[in-house]
Amino acid sequence: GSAADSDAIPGASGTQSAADLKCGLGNGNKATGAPIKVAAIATESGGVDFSSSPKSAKAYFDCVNDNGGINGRPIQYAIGDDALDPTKTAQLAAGYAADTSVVAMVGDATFVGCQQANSEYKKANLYSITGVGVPQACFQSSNIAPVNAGPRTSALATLQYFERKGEASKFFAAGLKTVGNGDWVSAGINAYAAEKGIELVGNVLSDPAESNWLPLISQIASSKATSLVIADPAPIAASILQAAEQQDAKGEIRWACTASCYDAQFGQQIGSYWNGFIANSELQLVNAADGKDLNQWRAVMAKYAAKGAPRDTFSQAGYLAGKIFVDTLLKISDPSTINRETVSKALVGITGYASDLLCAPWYYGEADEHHANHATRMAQVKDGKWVSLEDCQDVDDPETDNIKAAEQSQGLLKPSA
Amino acid sequence: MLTIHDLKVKRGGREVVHGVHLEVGPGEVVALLGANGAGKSSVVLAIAGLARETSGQVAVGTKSIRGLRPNQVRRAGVATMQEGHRVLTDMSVADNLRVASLLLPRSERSAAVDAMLDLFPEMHKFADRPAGSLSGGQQQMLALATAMVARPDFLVIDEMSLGLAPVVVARLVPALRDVAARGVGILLIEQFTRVALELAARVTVLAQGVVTLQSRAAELREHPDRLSVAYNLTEA
Amino acid sequence: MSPQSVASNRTRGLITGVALAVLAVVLVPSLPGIGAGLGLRTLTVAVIYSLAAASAGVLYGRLGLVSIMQVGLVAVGGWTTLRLHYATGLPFEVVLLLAALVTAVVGTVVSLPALRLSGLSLAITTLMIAGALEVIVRYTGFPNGGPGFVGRDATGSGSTMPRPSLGQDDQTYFRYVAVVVIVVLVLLWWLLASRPGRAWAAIRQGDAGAMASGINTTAYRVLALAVTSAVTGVAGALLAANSGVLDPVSFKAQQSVLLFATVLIAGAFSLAGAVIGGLFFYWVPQLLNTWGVDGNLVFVILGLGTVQAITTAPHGIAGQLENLSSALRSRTGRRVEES
Amino acid sequence: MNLLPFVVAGLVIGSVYALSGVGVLVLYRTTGVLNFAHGAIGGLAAMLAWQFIENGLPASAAIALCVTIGAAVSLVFGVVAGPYLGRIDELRKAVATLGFSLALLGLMLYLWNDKARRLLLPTSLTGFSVGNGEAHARVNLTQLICLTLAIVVVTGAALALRYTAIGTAMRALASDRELAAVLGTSVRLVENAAWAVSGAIAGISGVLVADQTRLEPAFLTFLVIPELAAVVVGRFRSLGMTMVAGLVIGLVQSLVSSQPSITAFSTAVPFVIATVVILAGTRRRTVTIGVVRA
Amino acid sequence: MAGLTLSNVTVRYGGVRSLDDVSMAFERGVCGLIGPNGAGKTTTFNVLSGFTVAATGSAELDGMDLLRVAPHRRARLGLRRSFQQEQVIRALSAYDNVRLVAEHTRSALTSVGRALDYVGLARAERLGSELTLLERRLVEIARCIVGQPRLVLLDEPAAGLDPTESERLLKLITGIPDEVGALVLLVDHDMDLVRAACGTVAVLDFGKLIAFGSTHEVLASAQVRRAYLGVEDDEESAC
Ligand SMILES: Nc1ncnc2c1ncn2[C@@H]1O[C@H](COP(=O)(O)OP(=O)(O)OP(=O)(O)O)[C@@H](O)[C@H]1O
Ligand SMILES: Nc1ncnc2c1ncn2[C@@H]1O[C@H](COP(=O)(O)OP(=O)(O)OP(=O)(O)O)[C@@H](O)[C@H]1O
Ligand SMILES: [Mg+2]
Ligand SMILES: [Mg+2]
Repeated sequence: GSAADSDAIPGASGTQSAADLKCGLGNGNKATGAPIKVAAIATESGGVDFSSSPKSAKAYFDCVNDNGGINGRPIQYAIGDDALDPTKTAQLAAGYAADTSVVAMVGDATFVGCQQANSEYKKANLYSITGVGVPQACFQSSNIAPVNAGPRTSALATLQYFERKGEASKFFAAGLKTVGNGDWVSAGINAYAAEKGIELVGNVLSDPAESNWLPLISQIASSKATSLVIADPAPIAASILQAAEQQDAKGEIRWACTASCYDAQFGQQIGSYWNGFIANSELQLVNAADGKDLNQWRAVMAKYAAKGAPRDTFSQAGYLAGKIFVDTLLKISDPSTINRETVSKALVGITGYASDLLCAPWYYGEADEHHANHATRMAQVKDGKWVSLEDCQDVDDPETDNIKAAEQSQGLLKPSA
Repeated sequence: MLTIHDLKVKRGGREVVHGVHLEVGPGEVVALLGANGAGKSSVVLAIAGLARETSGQVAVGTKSIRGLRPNQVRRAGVATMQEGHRVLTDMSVADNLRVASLLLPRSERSAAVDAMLDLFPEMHKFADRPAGSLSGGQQQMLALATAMVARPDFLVIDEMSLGLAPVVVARLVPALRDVAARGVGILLIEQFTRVALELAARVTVLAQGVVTLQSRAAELREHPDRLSVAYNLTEA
Repeated sequence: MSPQSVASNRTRGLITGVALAVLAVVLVPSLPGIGAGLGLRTLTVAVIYSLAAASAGVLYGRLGLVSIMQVGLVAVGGWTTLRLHYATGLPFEVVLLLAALVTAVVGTVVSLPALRLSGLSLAITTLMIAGALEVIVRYTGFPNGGPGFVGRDATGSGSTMPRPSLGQDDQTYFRYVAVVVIVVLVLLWWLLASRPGRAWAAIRQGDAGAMASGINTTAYRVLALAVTSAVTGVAGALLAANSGVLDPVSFKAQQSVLLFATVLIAGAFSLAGAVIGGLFFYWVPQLLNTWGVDGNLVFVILGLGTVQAITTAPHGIAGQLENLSSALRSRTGRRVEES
Repeated sequence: MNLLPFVVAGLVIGSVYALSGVGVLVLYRTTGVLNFAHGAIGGLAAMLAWQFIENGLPASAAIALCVTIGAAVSLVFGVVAGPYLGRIDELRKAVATLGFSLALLGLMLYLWNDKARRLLLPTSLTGFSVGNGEAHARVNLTQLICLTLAIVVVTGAALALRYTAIGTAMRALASDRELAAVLGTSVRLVENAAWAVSGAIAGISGVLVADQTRLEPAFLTFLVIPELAAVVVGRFRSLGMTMVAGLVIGLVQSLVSSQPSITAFSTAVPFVIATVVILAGTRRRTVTIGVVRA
Repeated sequence: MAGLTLSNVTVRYGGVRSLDDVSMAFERGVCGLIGPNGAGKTTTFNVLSGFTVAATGSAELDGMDLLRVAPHRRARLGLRRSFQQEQVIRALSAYDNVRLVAEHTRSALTSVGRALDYVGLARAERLGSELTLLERRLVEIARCIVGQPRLVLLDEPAAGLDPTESERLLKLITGIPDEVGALVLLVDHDMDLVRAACGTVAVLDFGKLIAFGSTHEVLASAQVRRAYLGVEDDEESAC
């Protein structure tokens, strides 16, 4: 539950209006067959709220169910809240895994517990098209494939943006000391900087409970950095910026943040002092002009989602996960054969799934790690709103080298027949 | 006139006082006697507004005070000294008296406090010490003083001489007589019957929650045996 | 009734409790709906947490000590378990005992200073410790087979600790957990019913009386902290084995507060209350969640429940159940007499 | 390294600890309730202040409103739970407020998602520099307000408790609620006053600290830990010591965090200071022989 | 040397001397310790039982130096006390209240039953919270005599009891030396009780020992009568 998600994104201004929404089969008939059970695990309570991903997936599934479903069978969607507790993630995962009528996990968005969940999925031959994955384990699991890019890719994308602009001669990275997350991001920055000979004047991890940002700010100020990325959750990033503003410590540095800051109210919250502040975006900018999936997402949200539901990147991710899933299932010609086994086979077989929300086609594939989304966009705050700064760029991460090799050798980026 | 009519008190769900009648007139000392557990303290708690399950009547003049909160009872003119020398342990002796004096108009407070320190001279040198560090008997004196400081119309004293040295009791007897002489009605519960009979004009004896004897003190001084009979009477 | 019959009465309570528990252990995993997946997994963790609840309950109900760091101590137990497992490869049962020992030492040492002041300082201090433990595990992470003292492999390809050989799948692991919990609770019961339990009751009422009775109050307080910490450590070990990995975010200070709250709602004065407390801490939120109650509102409900319990029902749900059962017993007893 | 900014920041956060500590202490000494929900009430006030400013209220009005709300929330809890709390021991009173803080935290998390938010008071944008050259720091108006407010409130509270009638009554209540009532103190009135005053202090502390640090419910709720540490150091009675302790804790925390090698342990500072004081201060103990009450 | 000896004991609270260089010795039987309020009687008990630390002085019980021993160990050496505010443990049964002392002083469990029989407490399985004041006082006495006590300190055991109950208590107290062989030190303001129970009494006033000797003589001394009883010589019959 959340109040105050201000700033609704311009409605269905594009080619599709809510009236002639064509989700899935797009035939306008209510699906009445035997339901297909699908589930998602999301962190909704406990201080972090990622639920906009499964909520938009739900909106999309509702739309699909109004349009013929999966060849006549409706999708029955369950969302479990793990309350930011990995033990609960594991429980929910075990629960869905044990219920063999659940054919797949779609639109999950959990801050924790990917490792625990994956081991349950693996035992039960269950696969997840995750909307939003955050920690390392979400990208290094056999049965979990996120559609987003993750914090490490996002931070590297920002660094590489500055590199391209010639502003990364002295780079500073700030993150949180969280196991399997902050340390993973910072290791990525280290590895890339070492590879490219970029001078890293700071790579600092602070305590998540920190209240005093002065040490960080004075470190930044004395580092003579040319550019900087903050890889923290938005509320913390905002408080760091506020402290810097109070010290008037912006200086000549180019300040940026990973995709975690890319939320609608961020720009307006940090105020005019930070005009020009930069952030990475893992999917298409939410207020970008046009795009087929972008427009459909807006229309689905307008018609099927709650009024106050956030229209943010996570929401796009959930929608996209749902759409990938539906499009894949529709290819199974006999709906009565849809069960966990056939669905798992179909999901793993996804290759070359293209969408204007993404920069490059998405795929699943049988592997011990899944990191299909490694090309992102950059945005900038202008008068409190995010505007596009740079379009799609592939992100170079030493860790994804073998992934990219596999993409080439196995033809994962081309749509399968 | 402090009137108690058909007072019943429940404690811990059990009725321990079964309809007591009592009257204390202005300037009168009434002793409430009885064996252990007879229900004397329960009557006191009921008067003071500290017992929650009560029925019957408790009134000052025509104003009923039953069911009022303790501070309202005190404001109605009835001051109580509970048993077990209760004082505000972590406040100084002077502050104990000051708290009790807050009911008086601002200008009269310090004089009233001083008057009490004069009545119990041994408290003078403890004035700034925390009341909790006093000896048991010293606390008892302080408790009595705090009950009296704001000049109540009626004074209810539970176990007056508990823990007090005989020398202090000997001094208290005339002091309380003085207080009564100034028009304060006193309901006195006292373990030493000798002291009680010396002070009181009338005596009420409780046994197992019922009144078993109402008598003039003078008669009992002459026939002490009636008292012990009343102590052991049961309703049977 | 002679003192002997009092004792035998208490024993009867224990036997009933254990019998009920054993029955539950046998039946629960085979119940439809609960018997597999989410329900059973949730129940397993709830039963594990009933040990932490019992610790907090014993400290509060029997000694009047408020310890708001039990979830932090669960983390200590879990951390130790994982570390020892990767370092030694000893059987789980041995690791569990060692983890209990380590947790006992940690729990005692950190809260010892506060024992010198009023009960409130212990409450505050343990809350601070819960905060500190949260920071520490967040820094170190939980061991996953990596190198060094911290034992963490940062590249993320960490392994998981296998479950004990006696409890491999969910059903058998539930039974395994339940048996361990029953054994520990019976040991606790035995402790409470014997000499230490009486000494603790004396201490709860006041140091003066206890010391005059010849009780070394410091030693018995330390014993209480050590025993309850060890019990909490066992919970940590069982939790670590449950999923093989642990994550720092499960062990926030606010979880310790929540656990303490549920202990009070359930009833701190009996071990039955501990079991109910575990269920409240872990099972009820899940249940409310499946009924569509927002997870954050569960905090509100449990928080207000604590206020209500503490102000109007100090013996908690367990106390109310006890009253009910004794009322029933006296009724049936009377009927027997009549006939 | 220029430590001056850390000294300033430490004194500022320390003065909020001190201010809050005094708020906790006033309530504790009056009602015997050690309010673990003090931080949560402050958090609620701060979140509401943000919401009101978002909705277009001027900052000053929003703050005034929120301080009132802080007082009101605290008062409502006092009025509803107070009569029950009066009958139970101190430990259980404190634990009840723990439940209240959980409820408030849950409510805040429910009402406000985890999006970026900041509470920037207009006074934070006017400031001046102190020191010169290498050793200088910016000080803004909010920070000055924090310090001044702490000093004024502590002094005011100390004087009021010592010399005014209501202050004396408050102390009497803290000592023995029932006896105070028997002596004629209007328990409800005095207690409610204490709840309201301490709630107002919580409200203003919450707003100030959110401006100076972070605007997040859980963070603000758990600020009660260093605040209580200050109260422990003040031995649950001394306003002056509590104030000094608050400032010292804030200062040491800030200085510790300025040193990269130990910065990780800055959150443990309140715990360490409180523990050291406990250990240092209890050499000689006398056993108090308590009165047993049912 | 048998019995209890205090030598030059001084206790200070801040500036107050609650006990001022007190020396006295008690050998056997029931001995009284009396004095006006605040004279230092409870303080004496507290020093002996270890709740208060004496600034100077020593105390020996049957030749053992008491004051160096930790408070809880003194119970093991045979020192027992009751309190001005009785401290019966509400959560334990009367039986367990007594048993607690027995097991922490290494006494035989059988002595628990004997102690309860001695004080005549029926239905010992009742919880401390269910007992009446008299019964709680009886439990306190039972706790004092269980095992092998050498010294029993009783602080105003009859306070709040009515005459018949005091009578009963008196019999119990005077019987203790014969029953368990302990020395009993009794503090009470009920002079009838003290007179009936004690062979010797010590009188404290403002922390100083002002009289010591056989009860009859001490209570007859003019100084004691003035300082404590508050009577001038010709009023004796009134007391
Ligand atoms: N809190 C309580 N709960 C239940 N019963 C109680 C409670 N307090 C006292 N009683 C019972 O109430 C009855 C009357 O007690 P009360 O204290 O009024 O007697 P009393 O005449 O004042 O005796 P004493 O001389 O001991 O002071 C007794 O039987 C006692 O056991
Ligand atoms: N903890 C303390 N701090 C300061 N002074 C104390 C403390 N305990 C006792 N005193 C003082 O020591 C003196 C002796 O007290 P004690 O309790 O021994 O008196 P007592 O002889 O037992 O009197 P009573 O007959 O009234 O119980 C008193 O003046 C008392 O105020
Ligand atoms: Mg009484
Ligand atoms: Mg005494």
